[in-house]
Amino acid sequence: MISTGYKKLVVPTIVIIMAIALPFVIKAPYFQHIIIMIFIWATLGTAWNLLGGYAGQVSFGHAAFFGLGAYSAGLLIFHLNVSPWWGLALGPVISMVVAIPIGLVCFRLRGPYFALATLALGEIFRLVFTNWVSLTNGAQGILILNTFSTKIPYYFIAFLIWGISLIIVDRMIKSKLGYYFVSIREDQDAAESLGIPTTRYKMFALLPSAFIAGLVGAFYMNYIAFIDPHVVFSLSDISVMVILVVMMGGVATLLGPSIGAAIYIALSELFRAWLGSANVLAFGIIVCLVILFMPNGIIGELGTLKRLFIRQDKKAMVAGGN
Amino acid sequence: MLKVDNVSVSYGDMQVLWDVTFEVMEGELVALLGANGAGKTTILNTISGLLRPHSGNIYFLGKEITRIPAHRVAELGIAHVPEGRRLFPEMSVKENLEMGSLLPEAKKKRKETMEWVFSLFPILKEKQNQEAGTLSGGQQQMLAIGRGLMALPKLLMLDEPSLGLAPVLVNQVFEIVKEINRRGITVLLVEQNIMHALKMCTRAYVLENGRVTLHGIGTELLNNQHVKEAYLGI
Amino acid sequence: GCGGGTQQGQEAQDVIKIGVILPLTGTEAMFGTMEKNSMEMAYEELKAAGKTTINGKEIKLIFEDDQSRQDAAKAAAEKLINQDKVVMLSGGYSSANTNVIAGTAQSKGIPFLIVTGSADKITKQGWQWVFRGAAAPSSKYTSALWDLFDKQIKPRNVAIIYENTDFGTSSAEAFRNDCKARGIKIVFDQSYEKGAIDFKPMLANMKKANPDVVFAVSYVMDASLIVKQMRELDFNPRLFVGGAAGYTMPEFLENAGSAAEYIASTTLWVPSVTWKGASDYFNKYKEKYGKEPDYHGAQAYATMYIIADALARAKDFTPAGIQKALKETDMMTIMGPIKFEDWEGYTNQDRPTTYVVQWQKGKLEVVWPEEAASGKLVFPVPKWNER
Amino acid sequence: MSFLEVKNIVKNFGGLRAVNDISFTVKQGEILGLIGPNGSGKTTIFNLINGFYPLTSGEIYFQGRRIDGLPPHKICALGIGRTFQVVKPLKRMTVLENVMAGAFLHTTSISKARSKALEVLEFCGLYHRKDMDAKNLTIADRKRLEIARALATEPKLLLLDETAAGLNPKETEEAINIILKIREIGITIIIVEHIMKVIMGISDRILAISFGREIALGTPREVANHPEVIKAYLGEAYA
Amino acid sequence: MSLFLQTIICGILLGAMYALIAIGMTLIMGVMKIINLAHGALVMVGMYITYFCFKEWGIDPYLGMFISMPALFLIGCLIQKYLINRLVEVDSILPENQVLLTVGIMLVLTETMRLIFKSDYRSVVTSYSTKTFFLGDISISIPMTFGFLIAMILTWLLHLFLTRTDLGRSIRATAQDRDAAIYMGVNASRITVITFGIGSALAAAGGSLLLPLFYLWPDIGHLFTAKAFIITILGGMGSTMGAILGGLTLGIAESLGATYISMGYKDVVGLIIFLLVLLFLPGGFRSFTRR
Ligand SMILES: Nc1ncnc2c1ncn2[C@@H]1O[C@H](COP(=O)(O)OP(=O)(O)OP(=O)(O)O)[C@@H](O)[C@H]1O
Ligand SMILES: Nc1ncnc2c1ncn2[C@@H]1O[C@H](COP(=O)(O)OP(=O)(O)OP(=O)(O)O)[C@@H](O)[C@H]1O
Ligand SMILES: [Mg+2]
Ligand SMILES: [Mg+2]
Repeated sequence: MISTGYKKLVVPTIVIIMAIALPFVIKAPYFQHIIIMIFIWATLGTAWNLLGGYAGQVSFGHAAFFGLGAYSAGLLIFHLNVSPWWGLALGPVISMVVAIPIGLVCFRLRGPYFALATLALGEIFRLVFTNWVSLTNGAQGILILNTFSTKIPYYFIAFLIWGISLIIVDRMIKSKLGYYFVSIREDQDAAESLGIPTTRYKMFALLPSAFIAGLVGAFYMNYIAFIDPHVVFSLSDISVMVILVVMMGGVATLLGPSIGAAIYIALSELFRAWLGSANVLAFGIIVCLVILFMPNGIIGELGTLKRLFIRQDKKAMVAGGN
Repeated sequence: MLKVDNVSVSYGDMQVLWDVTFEVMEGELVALLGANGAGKTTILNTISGLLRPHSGNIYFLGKEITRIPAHRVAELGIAHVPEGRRLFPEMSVKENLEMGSLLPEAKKKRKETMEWVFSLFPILKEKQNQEAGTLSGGQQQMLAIGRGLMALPKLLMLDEPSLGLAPVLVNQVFEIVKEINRRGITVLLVEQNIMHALKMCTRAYVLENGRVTLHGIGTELLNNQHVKEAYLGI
Repeated sequence: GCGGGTQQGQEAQDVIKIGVILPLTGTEAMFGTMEKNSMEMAYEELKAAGKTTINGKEIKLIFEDDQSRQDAAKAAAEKLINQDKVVMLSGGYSSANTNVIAGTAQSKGIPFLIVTGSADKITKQGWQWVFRGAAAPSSKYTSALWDLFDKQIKPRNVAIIYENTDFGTSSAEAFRNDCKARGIKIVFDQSYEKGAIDFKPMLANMKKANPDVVFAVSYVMDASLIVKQMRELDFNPRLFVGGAAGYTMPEFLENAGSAAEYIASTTLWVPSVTWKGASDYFNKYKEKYGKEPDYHGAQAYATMYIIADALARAKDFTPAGIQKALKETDMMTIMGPIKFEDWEGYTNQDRPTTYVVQWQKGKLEVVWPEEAASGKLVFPVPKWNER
Repeated sequence: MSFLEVKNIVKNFGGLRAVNDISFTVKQGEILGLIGPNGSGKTTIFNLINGFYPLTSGEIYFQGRRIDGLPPHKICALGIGRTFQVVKPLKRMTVLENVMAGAFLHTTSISKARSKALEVLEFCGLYHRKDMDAKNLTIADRKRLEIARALATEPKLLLLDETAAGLNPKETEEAINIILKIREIGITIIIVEHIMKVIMGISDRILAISFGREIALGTPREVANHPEVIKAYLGEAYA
Repeated sequence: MSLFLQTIICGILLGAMYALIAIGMTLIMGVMKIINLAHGALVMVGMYITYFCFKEWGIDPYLGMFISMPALFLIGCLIQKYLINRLVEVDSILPENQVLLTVGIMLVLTETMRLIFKSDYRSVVTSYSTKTFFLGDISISIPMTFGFLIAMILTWLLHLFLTRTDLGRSIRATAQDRDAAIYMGVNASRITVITFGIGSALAAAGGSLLLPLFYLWPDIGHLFTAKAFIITILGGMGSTMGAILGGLTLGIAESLGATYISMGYKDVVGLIIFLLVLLFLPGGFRSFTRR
């Protein structure tokens, strides 16, 4: 028992030590920036994965939560002159609060209808934030000056947020919740008949997901230092891209979204720098290839870590059963 | 007419059929029996071309059909009423039947065949404009058989046609199968209702764990000790 | 922080690296491409004149695509500053991306010369490293128009329509405030989401309000649809003025066809302005790229000249040295005189020259200010059915 | 107070009246058989009891508590489990995990859910399949999985919808044994089945319906000899 | 009153334009259940082809349709055959990965067009582009009215095709149960290829008809995709007549919103109607026509 508990801690400890050392090894701020962007997308992907990958409720509107988080931070300074860092506390809460009615509405729908409803809601947020100028400053957006001139504080905050999101998701899927989420994904009627209150459990997946998305959104505001509705509520650049990130890395795997994020950011940066105006074309081709040849994402196809919690059970099972 | 020769099939790494060999003659009603998971459905799907054997050959009317695409098998005159019905749930009963008669010859006689099917299953006529997905289980089974008949096939393969039917219908379905056979359509029947199947068939094969272990005239097998013990529980 | 970049810049071998961030893909790519072409054209000219090598060091432009997205703009800025060790940044098309680049440049202490991004606030933050020369703050696009209104048109009431982007909203806001200051009644005031197929419900509503003058801020294709659909509705304000952007562009005329006639607009530049080199630039660009440029291209072209001028005067090629040289700029370009001054809360902002133009017989004529005019304003414009 | 009381329930699908004024009661510990021609409304009755469809009219009481109008998961939590005629395995989960999903109703501990699930799998004779992905099971095993999963929720009343369909006589024997074992541990059962050997052999009482209406209710012998049942359902062969 | 009538007329005609764009999608998404985020990009490619024919050879866009349609049919077939069909065979956790594939396709189509035609705005101006007639003081656009008629005709033809022909029925059957269709002798992969081809050709038709009224640049597809989605759901998945019903509803809702709320909020009005229909009329307007 002690030895397995000890072993369990080895890998995370190594990761944490490496992560702390990293910005002192990779000193170039540009690469630090890229790593921060990877953390941002990894966190957002992890959030989406909880709802979309595990619970099977594919949301095309996660930009709404991301954007709400970002605007919570932005509006604090814009209207109240309060440090946008408080957005890290406020943003997730607001996202979560807004997620409740969204969930109540959308969870009445299933499959593609759910996806389309979230898509519509995401767009409604973008339009309202664009047009409600007195509250949001409309399309002019909110501009702040970065708090820190070096990347290192941002790096650690992003790392922390990512870590928190992984821990939240990991804890959830390794508990009863995880089984319930996957049951709902696999067959909602069967789940209902097994006494699973599906709407409530979908909500249990949505709320943390919105929380994390709001958190990372608030961080985004602080880091990028400018937001407007068109960007943070974007359908194509946020809502769809986050699904792509998760699918590239591996749906319903703990680390898939993070791997997807690393690939997405690294590839799009490389392409942007090398390929000039053909960069988006190249990215599109890669997207097609990944989905065709790795339909369950990189981790999913590797098969080793596939549906992490399930495999672990099995190992434990064999040990316990014999 | 149909010859399955030393066929072996696997799902991934798991082999489920081992050198299965059997034959169906023109005009016969051959039953394929076996426990759950013995591989009966797998054989039918292999004949239909949905699965590829890794060894062995299948011949139909003297022609090798082992590796031709699935939709071409249907064109040669093999109709398959699959396990689990596999109807088109959002199409009406009538449209489902029409889907059964896509091939040119069947299409020519579509009207008459449909009348015939309706006379066999009057409930289908009544519900002809209802979506197939909202039929009850038994009604769906009738529709599936009806759809198979619409092709006016040379060989009709039925996978557990009595599954989920009320007793009155079970008898009726078997009567219909006999009737179909009497009209000159060769039938390959997979059935769990062993007593019934053995009584009506010309010959039968017993499949156990992916291998053919017994075959013979239906009524003879009915008296076979092994069959009695293993399947009839007598 | 910023120290690293500076030192690297000093010991740079024999090139002066300038980073230029423009949208080369995505929704704004059309303008980004035009601006890149114009800058390259200006560079060629400067090179031919031997002005791209200063003290043995050659100016090198590094273009980066911001994909019309601001996180990409941020990444591009980071890369240029930290990887490529540029000593100066330029570019910025949309206000959103310009904001992000400006913020990054300011916190890193790298001079940033804006090409187009026009949101007022960018140069209103007191940011010493951010310069806006060839581009005007969006609220100042209408300076000449107000002059014209005050002196000649004296409208009693106006209608405002604008796209709900940064540029549209801030232009409309400035215009609205100016109206209020003069007691002009605003009878209709609405924004729209760009990319609509049908503007008629809005236009029909506006027609009912019966304004003297319509002021519209639109991108090019919306602009042409709006005027065409005005004709379809037989809606006849006495004057229709666009707030720069769409209403002056060649594509506007091409698409709106005869409906463009008598449409007026404010603008920062037209090929027929009297500044030296303006028509040369226009003709040369058209010849080289087979397409007419508009004021965006001219901004980029002028910006390249401003950069070369500042570098030629810079004591050293450190960011600080360049910042100082930029601050002391006093030169003529095809966009008019350029000086970076602090005024009305702006920092390092050139005082723009604006014009009112009107489409007449398929050509853009400058109608205001009078000293630059190439034609006479037609006002009130004839009704659609009288043309 | 009866264990389950169904009072005058009606269900319309558009113009079709699938269940027409059915009433019956179930006593604790009994097995009630439900028979009727295909499409007579048996599955619909299950869907009404377990809350999948809202009633058009009527009332349903379970242990004295009115349950119509409650969502399916609440009804399950009250102690009514069911299987589906068209099986609904949780495909990308293993057999064990499928059953655990049911077992979690009464625990949040993974190890408790696991041991409960293993116990149920043993009981239903599915233990040897526990690590197989549910999507790879044969039909018969899927039906068994349906039962196991429902049992894992520890129901007081179990609704079995054609769980013996597609089984050969030998396997049917096994299925009967499982059902009887379920009854032995004190679970009340309503069973829908077309195989007479099963339904007649194990039911205490049988309710026969046709076109959504009751045509007979009584002991198996009474129902089997009821002329209307013979006409509508059994056919002359059974007479 | 006349403002109201003008708004309604505008809404109907706008709705017809939307319907034109959405007809292809009712086939691809409604019938085949492929959520195709590249739909707008296909419309866009169709428009570019029409534009090219006009610019190079002076072919009127209404005739250019007869070039863009076969061209898009071909492109659609290739996409289905070499991309989407390959996904059918793999087993993935979320069926939505097919959606992402279409995102990739959308990017590729858009950027390819950008490389060929640059990002410039293009438009085709014809003699009839802005022709109108007046009923009282209500203005009615002639090319839009024409588009309205074509939309009706195309929808009706598509409906007949799907319900009255074996090919049409095979398309629906394949969408509902691929293996079962194969049992019936349907060459399922060819059917899906043809279907996607027809859907793309219809998208091209919509694009060609819209071109004289509208304009064109590589990113225009996003706009169309969003509208087509809403319409397909409004009309009811799988219902061909739904394209018209959904298009008209959306058009009228947006126009009313633009007149009586604000042009900036017109899309919000459309989206809210969309949500309401999703929630309260799960089958879309098809629920009305069925019972
Ligand atoms: N898609 C599949 N993937 C993997 N294994 C499969 C698959 N389908 C069937 N099998 C396995 O192949 C074996 C034979 O199955 P098959 O369905 O042919 O049996 P059957 O005789 O038709 O049984 P039943 O009477 O239950 O219909 C079984 O062990 C089954 O688990
Ligand atoms: N969701 C639905 N919508 C419309 N009609 C339905 C629906 N579900 C069932 N029906 C109809 O209700 C009737 C009763 O169906 P039900 O499934 O309850 O029959 P059943 O008695 O279970 O039959 P079987 O023994 O064949 O399973 C049938 O006529 C069926 O067509
Ligand atoms: Mg089988
Ligand atoms: Mg039933």
